[in-house]
Amino acid sequence: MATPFREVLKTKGFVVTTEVGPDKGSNVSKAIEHIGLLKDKVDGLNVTDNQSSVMRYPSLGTCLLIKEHGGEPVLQVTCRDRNRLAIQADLLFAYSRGISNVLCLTGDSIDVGDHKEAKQVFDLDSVQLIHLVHTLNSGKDMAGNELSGGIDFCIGTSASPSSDPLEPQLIKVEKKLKAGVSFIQTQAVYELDELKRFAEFVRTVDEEVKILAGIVPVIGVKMAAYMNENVPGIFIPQRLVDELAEAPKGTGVSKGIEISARMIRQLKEERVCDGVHIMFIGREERVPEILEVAGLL
Amino acid sequence: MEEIKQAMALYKKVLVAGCGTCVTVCWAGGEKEVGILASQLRLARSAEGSEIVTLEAIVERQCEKEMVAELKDKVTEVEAVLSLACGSGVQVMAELFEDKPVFPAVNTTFIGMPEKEGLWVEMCGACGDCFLDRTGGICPIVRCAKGLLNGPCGGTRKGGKCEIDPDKDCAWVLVYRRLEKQGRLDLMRQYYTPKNFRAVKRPGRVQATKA
Amino acid sequence: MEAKIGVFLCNCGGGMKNIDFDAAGAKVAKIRGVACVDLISDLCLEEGREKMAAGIRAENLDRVVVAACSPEFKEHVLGQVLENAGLDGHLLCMANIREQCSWAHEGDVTEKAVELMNMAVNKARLLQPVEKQDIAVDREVLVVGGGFSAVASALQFSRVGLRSTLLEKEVVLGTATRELEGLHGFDICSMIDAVEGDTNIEILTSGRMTTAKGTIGDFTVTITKEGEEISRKYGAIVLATGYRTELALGSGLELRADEEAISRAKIVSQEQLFGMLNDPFIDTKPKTIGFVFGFSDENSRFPTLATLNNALAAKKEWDSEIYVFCKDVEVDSEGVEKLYREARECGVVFLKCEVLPRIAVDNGRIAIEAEDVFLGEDTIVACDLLVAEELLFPTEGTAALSSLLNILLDSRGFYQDENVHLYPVASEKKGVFLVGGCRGDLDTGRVLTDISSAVMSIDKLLLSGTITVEIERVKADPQKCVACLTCIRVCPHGAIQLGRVDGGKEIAVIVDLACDACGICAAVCPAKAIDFQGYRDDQLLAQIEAIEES
Amino acid sequence: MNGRIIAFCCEHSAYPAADLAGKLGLHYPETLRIIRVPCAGRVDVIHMLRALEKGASAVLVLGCEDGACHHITGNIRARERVKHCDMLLREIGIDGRPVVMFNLSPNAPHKFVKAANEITKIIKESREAR
Repeated sequence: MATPFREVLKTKGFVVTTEVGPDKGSNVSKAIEHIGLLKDKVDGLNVTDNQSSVMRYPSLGTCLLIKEHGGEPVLQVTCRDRNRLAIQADLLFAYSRGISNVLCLTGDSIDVGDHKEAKQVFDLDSVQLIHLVHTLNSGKDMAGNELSGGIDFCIGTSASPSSDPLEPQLIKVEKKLKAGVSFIQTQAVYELDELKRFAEFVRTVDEEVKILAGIVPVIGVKMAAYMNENVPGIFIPQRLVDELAEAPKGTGVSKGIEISARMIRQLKEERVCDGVHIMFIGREERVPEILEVAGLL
Repeated sequence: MEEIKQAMALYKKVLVAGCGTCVTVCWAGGEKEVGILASQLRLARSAEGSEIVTLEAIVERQCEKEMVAELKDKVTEVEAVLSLACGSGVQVMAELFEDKPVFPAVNTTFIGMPEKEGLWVEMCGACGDCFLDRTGGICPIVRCAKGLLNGPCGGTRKGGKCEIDPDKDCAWVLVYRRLEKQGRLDLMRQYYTPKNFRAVKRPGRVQATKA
Repeated sequence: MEAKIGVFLCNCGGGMKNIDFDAAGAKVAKIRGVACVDLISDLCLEEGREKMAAGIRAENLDRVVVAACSPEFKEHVLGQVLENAGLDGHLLCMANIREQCSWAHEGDVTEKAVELMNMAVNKARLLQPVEKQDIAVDREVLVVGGGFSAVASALQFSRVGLRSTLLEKEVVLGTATRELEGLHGFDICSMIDAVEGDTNIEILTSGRMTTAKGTIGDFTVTITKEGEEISRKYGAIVLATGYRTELALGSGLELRADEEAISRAKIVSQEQLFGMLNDPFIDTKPKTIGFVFGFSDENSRFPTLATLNNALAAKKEWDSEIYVFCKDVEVDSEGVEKLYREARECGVVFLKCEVLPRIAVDNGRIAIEAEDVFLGEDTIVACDLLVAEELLFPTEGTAALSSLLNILLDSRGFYQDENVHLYPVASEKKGVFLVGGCRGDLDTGRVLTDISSAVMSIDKLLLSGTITVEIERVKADPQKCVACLTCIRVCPHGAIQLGRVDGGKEIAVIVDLACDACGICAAVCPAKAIDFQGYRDDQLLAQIEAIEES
Repeated sequence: MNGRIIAFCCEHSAYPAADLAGKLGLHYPETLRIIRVPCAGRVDVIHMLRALEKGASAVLVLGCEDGACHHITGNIRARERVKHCDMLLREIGIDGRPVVMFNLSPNAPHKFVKAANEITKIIKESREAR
């Protein structure tokens, strides 16, 4: 049995989590394969919730698989697809089946996904969602009714330390912290200083909260350019782009892994944050390689 | 237009009815647009080798029964009505002339204001639970792509633009800048509980209490 | 009541042989509403026009169609014929059967001529008279600026008997101009003296325009002067707000940062060079001088003129060696060809280059390097002084004034001429004129031409104290107008305002005095509320319908 | 269709250019019918559509050159409207009856004739294609 994530956060010096991205379809064999590969190498496995507004196998279902296979799941919940009734019901179900970690997110806009004509929900926003989990934890639902059988989630949320302008983002982070979270997973960061400044800010509001730096390996110049151009809140500095450009053809992935591992080492050595959250979308099988190069295995 | 063309395919004589108020102002259903749509219909028909007779009319406010009633004679003459009014105008027309099919010719999209000549932007979602006092007069319900109440999402683009469209401003960055200018950023730091999205029970109905 | 239309055909004294006028006349006579058809062969002569007037009276016509040459030539004269015969001039419609029919095609075009007449008759049936009125105008002119163009304009206004106000933002007139006068060859001090002694000219210094309302003949302007608000009425406004220049350093013509500090003083403007030339105490006279100009696509002749004058003076005063690097020497102003020849004769060297020269510091001097297109090789000249190209910019208040007066700026930020070819000194707002540097003109000769044409136009407008205006030729129907503000936002002449007619609801009101009759408002109106007599929707459509009948 | 081409001509540019073409004896198709307007900006979509309804095989809108419009924005607005009209026609599947804008100056009779010839050619080609 895996150690509960809440315990890990309290006791472990440097926490490592990663992601399992569900497939489109009911065939879960690939997910199970990834779970088997990663569950003992990391402290928690996040499952995305219709990531980028693209419909997939549910986060809840994949979390159950993780639980069944002996891993520690982190349920991602966005506000895009479910109103307050559906979210509460899902959380009750999740907890009843042993899932006890939740990451509260706003969710991408419907417009970026594959069902562009769908009705957006956003009945709640991420701050309200955090409050909602606390309400459930206290044994009541949002309308104030008593629950039979309480719940007790370990709550996390996300943040974008590279946003421009940053100030409105920080105000939002402050609200999330005040609502009460145990950990923050950041958007992918590539500049150490940026993360340092962000961590400093977080510490002024909440000394306890654990900060997990987002790590997304960049595997080529094109991907870097695309991300800089199109993915909000991400900034890949030119020196990394140059480094990628110099890598011999065909070694982009290894180079990306090397850069990420180097970043992780630095974060750990300089104690910038309390851990990392590695997102290697579509290449989950190579996550162990990053951990190995970073000296985390 | 294809939709309108198909809807009109069964008829030989129709009334194209505009509205003289809001849709005139926003270039969607005034006398000018009525004339153009009618002409387009006739041309389309003649290109197919058939014919259609169009009557044209403008109602001062198509959401007012008394005003729409003035069209009675014209409506009697035709087989169907094509209305260029907003959704409520179309429904008043349909209610008043129950025996005639009434077709909408415009898709009513939002309550907005003109930013410059020919460009309108959505400003109000008619939610019935106004939030503007807390956001420096910028509505996050409709001007934020996600209608968030407690600050921007993580998708804000460089320079404070929206995740879904770099041409649109992030409403929360606008709120931030305005409140900062007014020295009222504490309003943004406050936590706002989930919104009452049922402040207006649909279908909406408002009874004036004054006089 | 159906209109009684008379059609007058003119065969241009036999100048339209490919039209059978008898046959055409017979066909036209059958068109609905045509009461009479007359063939007159000499409508451009007095006798012909008298016959036409007599015809109008005899048949008691109320609409007239003339099928003849292009309306561009005779429409206004023939309109007068109608007026003389007791009809409004707007009740005339012409069919252009000469330039656009007979002369444009070979072979018999009788049928086309008939069709054109049919179009004209169709339109004539719907014509309506337009009332005229004399509107009193203010005869004072506001001149904004205090430099050469402004002062010269005020003096000219005084000469034609118009009073003017000079509005200058600085404490005294001619602040910036004093440094330029030698270079430009005028004497601003004595001009200012003349202005100060002129009772027709009022001087308001330290003043700024804060609001401007109204239209041609009737502007109300508020001016803030030393904290005090003054409100004045003017018939016309002249903007003479000048220009400023910057050395065009950058995009190639620049020194490296480390060289910059020591050698920057060796790069000067034409104005600075002129100052040095007139400084009796100058310590070292530059042995070699390089001029660079003509690479920034400025439209002005001034750089050529200044270079020639300065080069000749430097030769004479200092006996310097002089090299001129330029794209083109523009000698098409008066006397410049002669200056150029003089310069060559006394040893000034001209090098024609297509691209901007590069400069660098060489042993404390400035080396100019460029490819001479005639020699086809790189030339390097080391100079003690470089007179660099200057870029032209509008003065700082230009944008603010343009938004006050609601006039456009061009891509460089200067005021936009209404039409570069036809009305260069008019802005697109009637009654607001532009002269001198603020529209990019720098050389004195051209500025004086600007001023004369502006003064002439304004004199013509204001001298009689009234302007004859067509009333309600373009008009918004108060019943149909929904006050959507579209026309107000699109009117290129700022001639439409929100107002009330007879105390009714707010609607678009077209100011007859300011309207230039373009019809853009009538086209954009979403309520089709704006009628433009002569080009009403139904009048245009009547012409179109004529092609169906044929 | 009666084969007529309706040409809305701005009185500051195209109309005098057409006059000049006649004066110089430059020939263009007889099917052209000129309607004089004070500015290309006066011509609205409905005028173009009605011309086609009345059987015209094409519509020309002729205005001043860019940056030289007597009424500043008239020619630009006219071009937008021509574009809009073209879109409306495509919506209802009408092609081969072009609505086209040209810009010319009053002293450009050759450009006027070229516009007239060009549109005639377009009509002819699309007729042959069908």
